[in-house]
Amino acid sequence: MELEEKFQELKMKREGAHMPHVYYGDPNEDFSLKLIETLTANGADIIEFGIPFSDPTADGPTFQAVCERALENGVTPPKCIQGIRKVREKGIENPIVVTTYYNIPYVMGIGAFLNEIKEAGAQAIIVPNVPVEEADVLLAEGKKSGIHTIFQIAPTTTEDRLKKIADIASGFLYIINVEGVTGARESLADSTLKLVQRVRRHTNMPLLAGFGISNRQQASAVVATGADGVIAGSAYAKVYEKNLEKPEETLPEIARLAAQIKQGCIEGYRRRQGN
Amino acid sequence: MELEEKFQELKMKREGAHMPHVYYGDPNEDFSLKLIETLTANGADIIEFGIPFSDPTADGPTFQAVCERALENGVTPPKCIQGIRKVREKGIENPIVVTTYYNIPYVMGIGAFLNEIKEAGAQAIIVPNVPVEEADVLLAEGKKSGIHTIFQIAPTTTEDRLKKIADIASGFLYIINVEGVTGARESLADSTLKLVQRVRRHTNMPLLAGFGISNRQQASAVVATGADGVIAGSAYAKVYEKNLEKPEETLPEIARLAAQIKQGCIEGYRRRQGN
Amino acid sequence: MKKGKFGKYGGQFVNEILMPILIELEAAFEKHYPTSEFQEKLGGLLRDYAGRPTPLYYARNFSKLVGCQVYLKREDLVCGGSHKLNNALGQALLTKEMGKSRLITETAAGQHGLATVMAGNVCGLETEVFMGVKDMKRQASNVKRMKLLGAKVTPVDIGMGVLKDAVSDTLRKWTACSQTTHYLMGSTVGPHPYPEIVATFQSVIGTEIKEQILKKEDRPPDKIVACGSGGSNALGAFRAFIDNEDVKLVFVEGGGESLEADNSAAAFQVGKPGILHGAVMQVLQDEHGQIKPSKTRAAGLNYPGRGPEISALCESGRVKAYYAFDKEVFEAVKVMCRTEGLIPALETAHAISYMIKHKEEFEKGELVVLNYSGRGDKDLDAIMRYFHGA
Amino acid sequence: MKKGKFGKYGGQFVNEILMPILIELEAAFEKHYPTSEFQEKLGGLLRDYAGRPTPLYYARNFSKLVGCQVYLKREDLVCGGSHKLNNALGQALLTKEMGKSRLITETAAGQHGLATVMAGNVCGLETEVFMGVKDMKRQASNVKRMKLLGAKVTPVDIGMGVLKDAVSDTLRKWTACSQTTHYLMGSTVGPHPYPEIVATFQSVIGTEIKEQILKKEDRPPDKIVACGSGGSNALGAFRAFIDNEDVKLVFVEGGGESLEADNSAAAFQVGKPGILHGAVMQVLQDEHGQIKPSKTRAAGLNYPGRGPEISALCESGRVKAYYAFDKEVFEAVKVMCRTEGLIPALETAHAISYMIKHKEEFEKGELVVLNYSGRGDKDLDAIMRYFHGA
Ligand SMILES: Cc1ncc(COP(=O)(O)O)c(C=O)c1O
Ligand SMILES: Cc1ncc(COP(=O)(O)O)c(C=O)c1O
Repeated sequence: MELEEKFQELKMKREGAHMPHVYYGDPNEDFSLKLIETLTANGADIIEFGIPFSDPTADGPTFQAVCERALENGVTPPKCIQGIRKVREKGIENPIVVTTYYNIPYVMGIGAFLNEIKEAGAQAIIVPNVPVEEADVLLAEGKKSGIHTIFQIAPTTTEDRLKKIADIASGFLYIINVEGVTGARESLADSTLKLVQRVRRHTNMPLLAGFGISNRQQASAVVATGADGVIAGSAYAKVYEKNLEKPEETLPEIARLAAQIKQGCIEGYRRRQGN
Repeated sequence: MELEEKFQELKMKREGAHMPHVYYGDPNEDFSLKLIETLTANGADIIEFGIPFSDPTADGPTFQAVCERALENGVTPPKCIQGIRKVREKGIENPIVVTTYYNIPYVMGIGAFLNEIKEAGAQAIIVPNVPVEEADVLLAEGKKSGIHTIFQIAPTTTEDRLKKIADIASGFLYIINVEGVTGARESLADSTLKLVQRVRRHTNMPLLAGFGISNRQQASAVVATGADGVIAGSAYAKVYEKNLEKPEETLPEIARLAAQIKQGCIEGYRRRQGN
Repeated sequence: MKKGKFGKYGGQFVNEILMPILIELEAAFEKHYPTSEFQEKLGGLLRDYAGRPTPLYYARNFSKLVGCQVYLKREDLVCGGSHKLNNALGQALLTKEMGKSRLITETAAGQHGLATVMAGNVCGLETEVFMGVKDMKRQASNVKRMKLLGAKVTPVDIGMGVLKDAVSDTLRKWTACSQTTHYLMGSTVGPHPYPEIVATFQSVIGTEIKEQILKKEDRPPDKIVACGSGGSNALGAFRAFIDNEDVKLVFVEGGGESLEADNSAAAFQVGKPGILHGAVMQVLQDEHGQIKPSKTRAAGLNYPGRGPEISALCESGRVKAYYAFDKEVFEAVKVMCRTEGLIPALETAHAISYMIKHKEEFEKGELVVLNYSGRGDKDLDAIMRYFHGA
Repeated sequence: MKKGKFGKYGGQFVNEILMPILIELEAAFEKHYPTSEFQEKLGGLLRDYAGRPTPLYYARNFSKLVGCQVYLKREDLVCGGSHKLNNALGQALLTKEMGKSRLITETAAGQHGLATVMAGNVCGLETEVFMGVKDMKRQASNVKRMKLLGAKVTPVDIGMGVLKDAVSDTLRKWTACSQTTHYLMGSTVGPHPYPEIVATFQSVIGTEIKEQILKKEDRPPDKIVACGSGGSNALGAFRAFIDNEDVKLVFVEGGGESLEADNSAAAFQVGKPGILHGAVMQVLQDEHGQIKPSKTRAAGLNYPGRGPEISALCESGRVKAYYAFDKEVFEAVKVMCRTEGLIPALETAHAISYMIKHKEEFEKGELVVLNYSGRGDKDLDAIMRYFHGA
């Protein structure tokens, strides 16, 4: 399913989108597949499919540990791409957004990499260490292979840059809630809400807000102010990392958390519309 | 007894002089007195009576330890001067040459110090850290109080200086056998012999050679080349320091050593005169 | 060429959070650096606080040993013991101009961390230094120095607990405080404008060399040798001579134990172009682009990437890249100790080792400037352990 | 006044063995020092090896703290980390001129020992350094440095195993090898001509201060403050100003724990004139003239005697003598760390402490030059232990 379709569908259903972020291969590939299955079965609309990198500078301690474990277990980019295929083979049709750091596609060749993930079944890519200034190749090759390049917008982003980013973005925009790295946080700053409103003035593109979201209230609040959905990642990893020996045992808890966050997305959407 | 008398007497007896060097108060005053008694009873002609100093820079390890022990035991310059009196009270009439470092008389006042030792019974003073250049006060005050100032001559002494020293010296000259500090040595360098001959050209004053003399052979050799006697110090300390608990037990060994060194002085004198 | 690009190298591969901060930094640098006011302040601190100009010392005994004329550019005499302060003072002043109140940075050998605290204190800025736990052990004395000077030293225990990890973590921390805090990058690495800023502040080295060697020898040197990792001391020394092709430029990186397996830091030998910490660089990595840890006994060379500018210069052949193995490096330390009475930093000893290893090749009249980047006090224990055990 | 005498102080109170050597030394100094050849060699080494001139740094933050204008004369930037090399290079060159092949010396803080080995290596002379066993422990890192540089470091375990004992032993050893070996005296102590030679070689400090302060402030300083024991860094800084009575001169010695009992090194407070190590000096001693050991945490000030020249200058009132207690000294270290990013040597911190303690007395415009004699790297462990225990 294409991203546009998904957002259309959610609009019809009057729901905010929930995009969980999963780094593939932690603690093993099998679990990652089950995790994705559980998430989609419990309200995940889009899957952010992370390819682990050795130096994930935009990620907090939880995802750093995730990447480190996955790499130690021998996960490689080709195995990850294979993983996308497996998701599709399971019949999961939700849009897949690949996330990785730029050196991974750079080394394989940007075009080749995008073709491969497209072919495996992905719809878009997020490269957190590629700002608009460095995005020419990614955009050009993305266009060729039909992969959306997702850009991020941060509290520090100036009006100037906001406009530039909005101009070239496709798929959706990734709103970084806080100044910092990925990771679950207790409370969300007002600044997120202001940022969503600020971005909204420049674009009608769907806005997904991420960094620091770990519960229903946060999801609801963020969507209520105008975001079209939320991204939650470390929050899920924090659940299964407590039981790395048998992570499957944590899937019911993850299911409940996903359902709640999705519930927040729905509530928030309806609050925004005033009912 | 005055030094002149003693040298006259020895000349008559056709003997080289033996001057043992004792630092007073090691390991206690009583022993020092007994030591001096033993030495004079076994051929010592002149007593070099050392007043311990905290930083005896012309002394080797043996005498450094001697000074350290004596000071730790509470020996002071006034006690040492009292010690000279005690030697005289014992009826010992040999000339006494006081040795100390310059700070001791400097602090008491040079004149006062020399008067005191004179009064206690000493005939001369050796201050190893006062070269001719710094000897004006010592010489003047010595003259006033009737204390000979003894100067040293070393292998490094130039002809120029030799002459200067010979000119102002009185009592006798102290020939430093080796470049170095006090302390018993295995063998004596040829340089000593050469030095004695060199000095002889400048003066008829008695020459006592010291530093490194520890046995009869050395004493004999040094006197044979023209010295009028030898000084031995560390050699005796090395005997009694082996038994500091009961140093009196070493007195017989010291007696034997003193007698032998004196014997060397006698032999040397006669060898020099060719019979 | 685009600003911040050196051929295929360089760029600004950072998170959107940091982009506005980098743009602000670039603008501030371009605005303030050329002003006479800034130049005066910086010049004054370099002269009176850091001790510049550093001497160009003709090393008579060492020259005899290697068979040519070797001058040492004495960056070891810079306050703190290495070239690092040249850059730290510049950036600290810039931080003041930007109205920020804090400095953060990372450090491996501790030299840059030290320089940052010193510059911070002089300029009235708070300092926090991130340091890999392994490096904190290896360079314990510099940790003490930094703490004594009042820096907060924050251990980084992710990854291998070395410089690469500390840089990653500092970048992360920076995203959370970039409005009030300047990341004082310590070498010619990181996203634009850092490589340019650092090289500019360090180029005082080469400017001085140029003037000094002309005065002493009436001609430019035949060769300049510098050790390096990110490349800041090397570029500092090279930049004034890059246009003069007669001056050969030699860059010596950390060979580690051997070039095999993961026992080296020689990115020009066993690395390839890749993206790390905000820029395209020559970098140690596996076939899939996962960055590999580097290994060398010289903490200050223990980084898997070579900065963009030095990467480009080596690729074009303008700079020749060599390496020295740990063993050779320790021997080089000893040689410098004995010939010239100077204990070099292990990093600097890489350049010295190059001279010793290639001594058969030098011509008698050849004029070599060795950029003597730092003193070895920080490495004293490692050196003693190497030679005397325990 | 007689050569080598400073009022009642000075002289040549040594064994006859050494007198000819001292005469030879004096002659060699008088013959070679004034020649342009010697001046050129020495000037070259001071400039290119030692890193002179050292800066005169206006310490803005520290000035604010003490309420007047303080310039630091940065002898900490001299190669090796203190002023000691100024003298060591001069005497090493002189040794070459005299045709001798070896240097011996003693050291307490290790700074002078280090300077001697460095100078020795540069001039191709062997070096042996005598060091009290207690000092070897306290200044372990400098022992490592000296050994690494190739010096023979000989422990002295007589007496208290500190500097006084090491000087005594070096004098003894010297009597046995003075024909081939020069005793490179490290401070303005010992028999003539040493105090004169050392002060002359160190006077480069004050000559530079004079020029630098005129350039910066267009007038001489109101006051010069220096720490000291033998007095070499102080005299080095003072000499150029002694004739100008408007320049007040302050000498700060080691107060130790307290002035009572044997817990101090403050010879101007609790000593009196006496003869030690070849000269009449102000010296710690008991009523009978036995020299007393000194006590201070600053190894380089831990000597019972004040050199003849500084003794005379303090007696005449030209120089004012102060002291600082260990506790105050450690606090002064911290103040300098925090205000200016510099870790001073414990010795130097005595002068800093004087400034802090007397801050109420300074006038706002008062111009003070603090002779910043050395850096604190050698004292790092002691300082950390003081503030953080263990
Ligand atoms: C003395 C010294 N030299 C060289 C380096 C390497 O850094 P760069 O390549 O930036 O000069 C360091 C880094 O810490 C260093 O301390
Ligand atoms: C840094 C420093 N300052 C001062 C001194 C004291 O020596 P002087 O009185 O000769 O300057 C020393 C002696 O080691 C020292 O290392």
